[in-house]
Amino acid sequence: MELLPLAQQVIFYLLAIVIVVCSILAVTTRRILRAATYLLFVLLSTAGIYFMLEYTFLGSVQIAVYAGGILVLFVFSILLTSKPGESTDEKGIKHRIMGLIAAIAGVAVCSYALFTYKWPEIAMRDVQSINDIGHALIGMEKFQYLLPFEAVSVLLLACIIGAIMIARKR
Amino acid sequence: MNFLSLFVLIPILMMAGLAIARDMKQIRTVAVTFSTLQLGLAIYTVIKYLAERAAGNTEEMLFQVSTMWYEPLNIHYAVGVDGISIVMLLLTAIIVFAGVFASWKIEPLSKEFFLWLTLLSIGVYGFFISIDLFTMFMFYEVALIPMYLLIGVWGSGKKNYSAMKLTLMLMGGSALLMLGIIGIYYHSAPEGGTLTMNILEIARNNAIPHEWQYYLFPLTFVGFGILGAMFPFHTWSPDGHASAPTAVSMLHAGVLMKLGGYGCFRVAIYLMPFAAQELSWIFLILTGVSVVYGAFSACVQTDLKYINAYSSVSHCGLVLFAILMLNNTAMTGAVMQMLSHGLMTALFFALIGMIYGRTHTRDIREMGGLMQILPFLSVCYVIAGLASLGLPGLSGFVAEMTIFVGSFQHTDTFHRVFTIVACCSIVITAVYILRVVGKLLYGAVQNEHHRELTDATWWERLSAVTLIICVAAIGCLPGWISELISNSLNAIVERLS
Amino acid sequence: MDLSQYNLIWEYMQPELLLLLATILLFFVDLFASPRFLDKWFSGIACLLLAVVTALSCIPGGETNTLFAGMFINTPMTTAMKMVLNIGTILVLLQAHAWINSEACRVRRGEFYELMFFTLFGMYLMISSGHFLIFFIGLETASLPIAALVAFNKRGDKSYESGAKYLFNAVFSSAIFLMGISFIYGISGSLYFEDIAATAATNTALFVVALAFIITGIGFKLSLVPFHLWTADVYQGAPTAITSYLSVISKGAAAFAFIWVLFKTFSPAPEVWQGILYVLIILTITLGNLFAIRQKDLKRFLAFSSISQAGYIMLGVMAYSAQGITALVYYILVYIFSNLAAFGVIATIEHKTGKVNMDDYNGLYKTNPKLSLAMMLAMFSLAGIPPFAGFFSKFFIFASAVHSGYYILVFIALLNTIISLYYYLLVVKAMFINENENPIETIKTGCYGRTGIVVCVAGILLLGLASCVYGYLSELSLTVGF
Amino acid sequence: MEYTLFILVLPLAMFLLLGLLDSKLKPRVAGILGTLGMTVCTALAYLTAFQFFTQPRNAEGIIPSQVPYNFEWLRFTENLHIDLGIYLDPISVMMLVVITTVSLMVHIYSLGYMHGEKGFQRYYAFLSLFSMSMLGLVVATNIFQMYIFWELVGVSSYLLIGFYYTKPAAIAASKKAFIVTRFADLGFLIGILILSFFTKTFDFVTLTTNPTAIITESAGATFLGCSVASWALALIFMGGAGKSAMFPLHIWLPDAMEGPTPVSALIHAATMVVAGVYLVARLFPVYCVTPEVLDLITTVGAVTALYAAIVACVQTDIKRVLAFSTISQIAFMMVALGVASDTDLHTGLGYMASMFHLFTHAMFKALLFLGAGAIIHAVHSNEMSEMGGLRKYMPITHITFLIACLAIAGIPPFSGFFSKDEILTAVMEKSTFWGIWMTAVAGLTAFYMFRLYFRIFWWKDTDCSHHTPHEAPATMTMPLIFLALVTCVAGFIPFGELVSVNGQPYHIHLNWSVAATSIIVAVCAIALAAWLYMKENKKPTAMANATRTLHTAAYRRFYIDEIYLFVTHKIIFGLICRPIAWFDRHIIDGTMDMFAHVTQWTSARIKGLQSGSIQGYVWILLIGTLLIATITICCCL
Amino acid sequence: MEIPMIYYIVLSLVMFFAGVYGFITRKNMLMMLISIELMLNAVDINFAVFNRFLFPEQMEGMIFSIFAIAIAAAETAIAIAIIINIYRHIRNIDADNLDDMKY
Repeated sequence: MELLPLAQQVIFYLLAIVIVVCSILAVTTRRILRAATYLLFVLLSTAGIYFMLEYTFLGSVQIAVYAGGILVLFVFSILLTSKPGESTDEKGIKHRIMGLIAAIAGVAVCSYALFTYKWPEIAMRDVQSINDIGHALIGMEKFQYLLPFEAVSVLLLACIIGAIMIARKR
Repeated sequence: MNFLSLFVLIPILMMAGLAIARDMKQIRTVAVTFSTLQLGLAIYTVIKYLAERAAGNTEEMLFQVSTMWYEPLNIHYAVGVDGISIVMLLLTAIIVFAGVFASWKIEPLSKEFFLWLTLLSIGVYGFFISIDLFTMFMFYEVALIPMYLLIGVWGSGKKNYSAMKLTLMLMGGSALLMLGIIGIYYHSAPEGGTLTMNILEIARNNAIPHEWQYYLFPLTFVGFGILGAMFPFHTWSPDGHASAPTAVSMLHAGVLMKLGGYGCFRVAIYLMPFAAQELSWIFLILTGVSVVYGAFSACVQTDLKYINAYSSVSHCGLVLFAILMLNNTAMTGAVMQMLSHGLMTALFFALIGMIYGRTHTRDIREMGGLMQILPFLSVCYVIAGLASLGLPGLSGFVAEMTIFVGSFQHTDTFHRVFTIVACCSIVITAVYILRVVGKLLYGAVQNEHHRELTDATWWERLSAVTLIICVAAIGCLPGWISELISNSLNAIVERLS
Repeated sequence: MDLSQYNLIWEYMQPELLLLLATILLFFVDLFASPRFLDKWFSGIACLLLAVVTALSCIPGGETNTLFAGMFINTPMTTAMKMVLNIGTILVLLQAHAWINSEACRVRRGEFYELMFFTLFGMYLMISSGHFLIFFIGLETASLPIAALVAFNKRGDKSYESGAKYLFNAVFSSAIFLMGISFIYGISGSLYFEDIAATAATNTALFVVALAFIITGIGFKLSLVPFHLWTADVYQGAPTAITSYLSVISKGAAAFAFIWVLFKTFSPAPEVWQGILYVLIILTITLGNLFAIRQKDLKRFLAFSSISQAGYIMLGVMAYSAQGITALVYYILVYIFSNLAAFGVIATIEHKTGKVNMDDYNGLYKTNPKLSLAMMLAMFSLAGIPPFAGFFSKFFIFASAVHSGYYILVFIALLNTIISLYYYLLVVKAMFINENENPIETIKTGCYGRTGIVVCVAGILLLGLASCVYGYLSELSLTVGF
Repeated sequence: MEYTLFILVLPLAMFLLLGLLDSKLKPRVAGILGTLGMTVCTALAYLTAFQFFTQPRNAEGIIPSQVPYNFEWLRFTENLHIDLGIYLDPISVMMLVVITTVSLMVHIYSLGYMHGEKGFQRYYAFLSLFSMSMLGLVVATNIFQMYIFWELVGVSSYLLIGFYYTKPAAIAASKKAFIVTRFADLGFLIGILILSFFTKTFDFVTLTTNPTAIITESAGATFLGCSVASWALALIFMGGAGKSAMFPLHIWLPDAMEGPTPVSALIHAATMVVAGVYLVARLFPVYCVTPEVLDLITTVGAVTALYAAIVACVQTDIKRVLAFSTISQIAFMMVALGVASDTDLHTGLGYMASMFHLFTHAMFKALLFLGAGAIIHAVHSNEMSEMGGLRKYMPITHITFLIACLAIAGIPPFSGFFSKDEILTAVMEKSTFWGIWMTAVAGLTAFYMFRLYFRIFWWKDTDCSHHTPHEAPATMTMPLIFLALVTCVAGFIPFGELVSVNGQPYHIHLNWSVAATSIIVAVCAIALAAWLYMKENKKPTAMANATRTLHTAAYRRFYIDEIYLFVTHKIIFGLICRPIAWFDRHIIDGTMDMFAHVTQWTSARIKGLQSGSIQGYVWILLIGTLLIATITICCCL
Repeated sequence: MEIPMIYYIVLSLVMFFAGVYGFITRKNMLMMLISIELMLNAVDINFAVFNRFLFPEQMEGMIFSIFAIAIAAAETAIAIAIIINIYRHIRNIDADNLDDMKY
């Protein structure tokens, strides 16, 4: 999916603005359901970024799992735990300043580190096909991921058991 | 199986025996049997040692046995004795023996009391027979920790505070010590050699660099010095001794504080002779101060045990002081002082315990005229006092004189001047001893209730007499013991020159 | 795909596969056995299975084996570490028996065992990983189910609060950890440990930030200061069995994994992470101790004690040598026995009387001499008093740190042992010295619990005196290679 | 002469026997056992003296000294070792005789005097202990052996002074005696240390054979202008001065009179207090190398003699008078030693005179004390005011006491005259100033002794106390008579033949000008005393009132005790001990406690970190991470 | 491609620390969870971007992202279970109420 450079830029900035604005809104809005909605926008835009990077599989997973799965879970639990329209308070000013300090300091440190690092210039090349991804996920060679694939299944199983155990009434 | 290990094995068996003992009678039987056995063993060791030396065995340590324990670090269970350690073993055996009788009626939890006491003695015996730094250190700590419970459970007064302070300060010492020992270990062999914990091997390798000795010597010396009640780390001693039960005070002041002195020269000075010479002046000042300072402090105390504890500070200060003189005579004196102080301070604490057990006070202002009521105990107390102030014919004199003469042979004027300062303690000692004797034993009976008190029972007499005999024996015939020690010190002194 | 590799997988991944097998077996037992049978034998079966896993897989292999092109590494040392964890888990299970079979918990008994086994599996992965993806999966497998376990109790106690605290802290730190990994990936282009070590540009700010983030992620599990704050609250609120599991097994696994991450991945820049750890160790030991001295709740108290213990454990990492690894593994082994002895006693008493306050323990010796003795031995061992095992482990770990030249650090650690001795003695004091008008009544310990405590006490007494354990570990550590 | 060992062993055995059996023995049996032991001892001592002095002299006319017994007790270094042995030379043999004689007399006397006292057995045990120690002191072969027994006599003295241990005054006195002498002994010990450091020996023979070489060779070092050797010897003298109650270390002796009177006779008059003189005499050749120390000895002795004599004039407690008289007389001996030198027999006259006076003084002072004991026994008081006119009731005591008084006053033909005359001669030859000084003191001596005598035996005609005093029993009078006899004849012993500075016989010839002067002075003093005290009258009171200040000062012993009390209580206890004890409890111990408190305090202060809120935890976690990263970046890059 | 890599990274940084801010300032536990999702999502972007721009030969970063998404889902599941558990206990999901244990 080749895009024109200009279009690419426009799309990027569009996505970037959506991501930044929605991220900030998601963590500052008082309505929890709105926050979930903003999160949805962020997640979708992220998927958009993946598509831009030509990681279509990743983008699909993002939409399917995050937007489709996790967010639904969120909405359900929000509806379960709060009355509609109820707004949630932020913590006091002290905490907001603390949060701001942490966030700004974090951004500062990380951007210093990132900007001072000399990134190598690599010629772009085509991304791997979905076929390759499939092979990588069940291969045992280097850069193939059978073991994590199996391991993560155990993790998911464990989490399911755990979640059920906690969430069920008895 | 080396017979020296029996010193550790017998107390272990004793603990087993105590564990299955049912009533007080059985507990006593076990305690007496094993402590007598131990005393016998100590005497046997002395005889065997003398015989071996007479037969011309000139090894530095006799009856050496070394079993590999932790191979990766070359840690051995290594035992061996020289004249100094057997003297100390004998001292321990005597005091444990006397201590068993002194705690004949200990309550409550008598079984536990003896168990802990025995654990303490395991540590002490083990320490004296070890020639491997690790084993030595291990036994050292084994000896420290039972103190907490012994004081905490069976003590009196502000026992919790005292027990905690004592334990923590001594552990502070052993913290320094542990670092020192590890440091010594990593410099124990020349570049490329096999590192070792064996004291004799380290001495033979003589590989600790001089600049390292500057760090390691203070660590080990202060580490052991804290147990030896070195100024200004002595404050655990008055509180600790005052709160401890009789037998524990005896064992602690009598033997445990000697671990400090013994360690100081067996580890600090023997292994780091260079730093010992260079830095001795600092510690001389500290120990010299503690000799006089302890004595002065004792002058105004009113609690019998505090007086004795400060007196111990003074006397043990003398031990360290003499050790730092780094010559054979003074160090011989130091060992003899350890022996002598061990015996007489144990005697003191035993008597104080017995008096306290009757009058329920240790404040000398509340007592008086005990000579009329408790003649046996009082006479013993006077004898102990006389030994403490250095009456010829009792052990204190011999030890102190050896120290003073030895110290004064030092070629450096500074050391000689400090010797004179230390000498002053003999006058101050007389002051506080006579003060107590005058107030406590002489004069009119202060408290009429005391008139009904009964004099010592047979076990108390046995305990006191055992110690008095030893004090007098050393005081009258010091020659062989001094020679025994002095010969063993040659190896250490040679390294210093 | 090369089928011949399956043989190797079976051979090299034996602990993991056996453990999964055991988990599946437990599933079936849970499903099909009668409740009365389970009341009696479930713990036994679980322990037995784990013991079998341990026995079958502890065959000491000679050399380092890698699978999946370096993603999974099996060395004699990793096997030994896993076995250490197994032993600890068996002890935890033994001690949990009485509690898990109580009326309130019986229903979720099966899940308890399964989740335990899963987390253990996660830890195995962490220890054996040669790739950050595996490491991360292992880390999450080892922490997410634990969050569920922490919130295990449903009655009105603090369990839910602890669960939330643990989970949110875990998730947050894992996010930071992930950020760190992403930076590392940006620097080296690969997540295989050996690739990172080979290509990472160590003298860049990005590398340092990445390292700091990764240390945070693992430091959280180890509860190093300042990532430790969740520890006390979680330990206090979680069911005692889980607390003990968290404090020894989870912490031990994290330490083991930490070694490999640092030694393998960051070996090009040891001075950087040693510098960071230097500060962290001092903070950890000191703050842990400072907080511990004022605790009254024994579980909270042990939480802070375990924080400062983590600092000591890290000394072995600092050493960055075969000796350091040996000392660390040995330390953790001893720590497992000591701490579990303490938790065993606490669990027993808490289960019978619900009392966990230090003041409740006043005069315990009068009524429960054996429990008090076990507790005392545990305290002494934790404080490093000879002849108990704790002394040896502490000595060896200090020795290893000194060997690498950290005299000052060890000195500070040693000074801290004095503070730690103080609060350990407080417990002993409560049991032996303090008077109490109505002490805890005489408690009859169940068979499993007793076995658990007895084994721990035996370990405390013997691990130090019997030098073979340390010797064996030392031999294994020589195969690590630096 | 190996049997000399038994002179030491017998009393020791007695001590152990009586001490261990204590109340299991009947008091009478104990007393007799002790006395018998002492008798044997005395016999052995006489036999020794006889054999020793009758043995052939060597080529230089010196009686060779002997070491019949010596063994190494404790070895310090190659050269320094404490030997225990017996060294027989003229002065030690002389001392043996003196000690055993007086001791035997006291043993016998005590059978009567102490009859019925509680702790009779203990008393005899201590007496034996003292005898053993004192005998050991005089036969010491080396300076350290001397020190050992020196300490032992100190302790026996302590025990005997404090014999009445329920009496607060006795306890205080015993403590004082011990501590003051102990303080002096510290000087002795340090002196020994210094001396042995330079000479590398303790042995008397080695020290005295060629002292000049040893000392000048090694004592190049100086301290405060004096050579170290001088310091050493001065310090050793300090030890001697303490035991011999020289000013200003004399304060213990008057108080020591709280002990039983026979003890005062034995220890605080005849034997132990002269140990200081004996010590100087023993080391005399060494002292001769450092004349400045001898001058010091002279000065101290002379000052003490005058001081004690003045104080003795106004005391009212008869034992106190005797105590000060003892101090004064010992000072005479010290002065005599101080003015002597060892160049030849003539200049060494002082040495001989000192020893001679020691001998005679021991006898008549013991007699005086025992007499005083008999008087106290009779009137149950020490105070002069309680006495008077006793001559009728106690004739034997009266006569023997008079003999002793005459002897001490220096009236021929009693022994005191001869010895004191030699001293005055020796002093006069060295320095006229000191000669006149000492003569004046001799006059004072005669005055206060006869003041004492007249106050006791004359003054009033009839006794007004409630009961009639009676003569003491035979066990008490027998020793009195024996000692009186000795006092009468001792002056005629050819003492100089036996004891002299270099061992060669010295023929005593009286210097009649000195002798005449002293006799005249003494007679005048006696007359004055008789005028004042023969009959009860108001003259003494009037005189005392006339010189109130001086009288009070003298009566209060010139406030020396008060000064000591001030120094010990206010300065040592108040300004050193208490502050140190406070410092220890509050500063040193406080620092240790402070560590604990600071830890606790910090712990309480930082508890806010553990706020219980998830966000707080996370914030700290994140900030911690960022800080670590920042710091590391700053440090490493 | 025209857009420099660092733009993407800054984007993800902003997202990450917005999450951090939210996590610290919000009381509601679900909000905290939403913040966490933001943070995880930001990391995923990082991986993908690094992979695409710097190391396009392999797929390490992208695959890691896939796994990370899966794990995030698992986390969310457990977290929501715990939140519901808390809601059952105290009828409230404010993090501020969870400070019974402190100091």
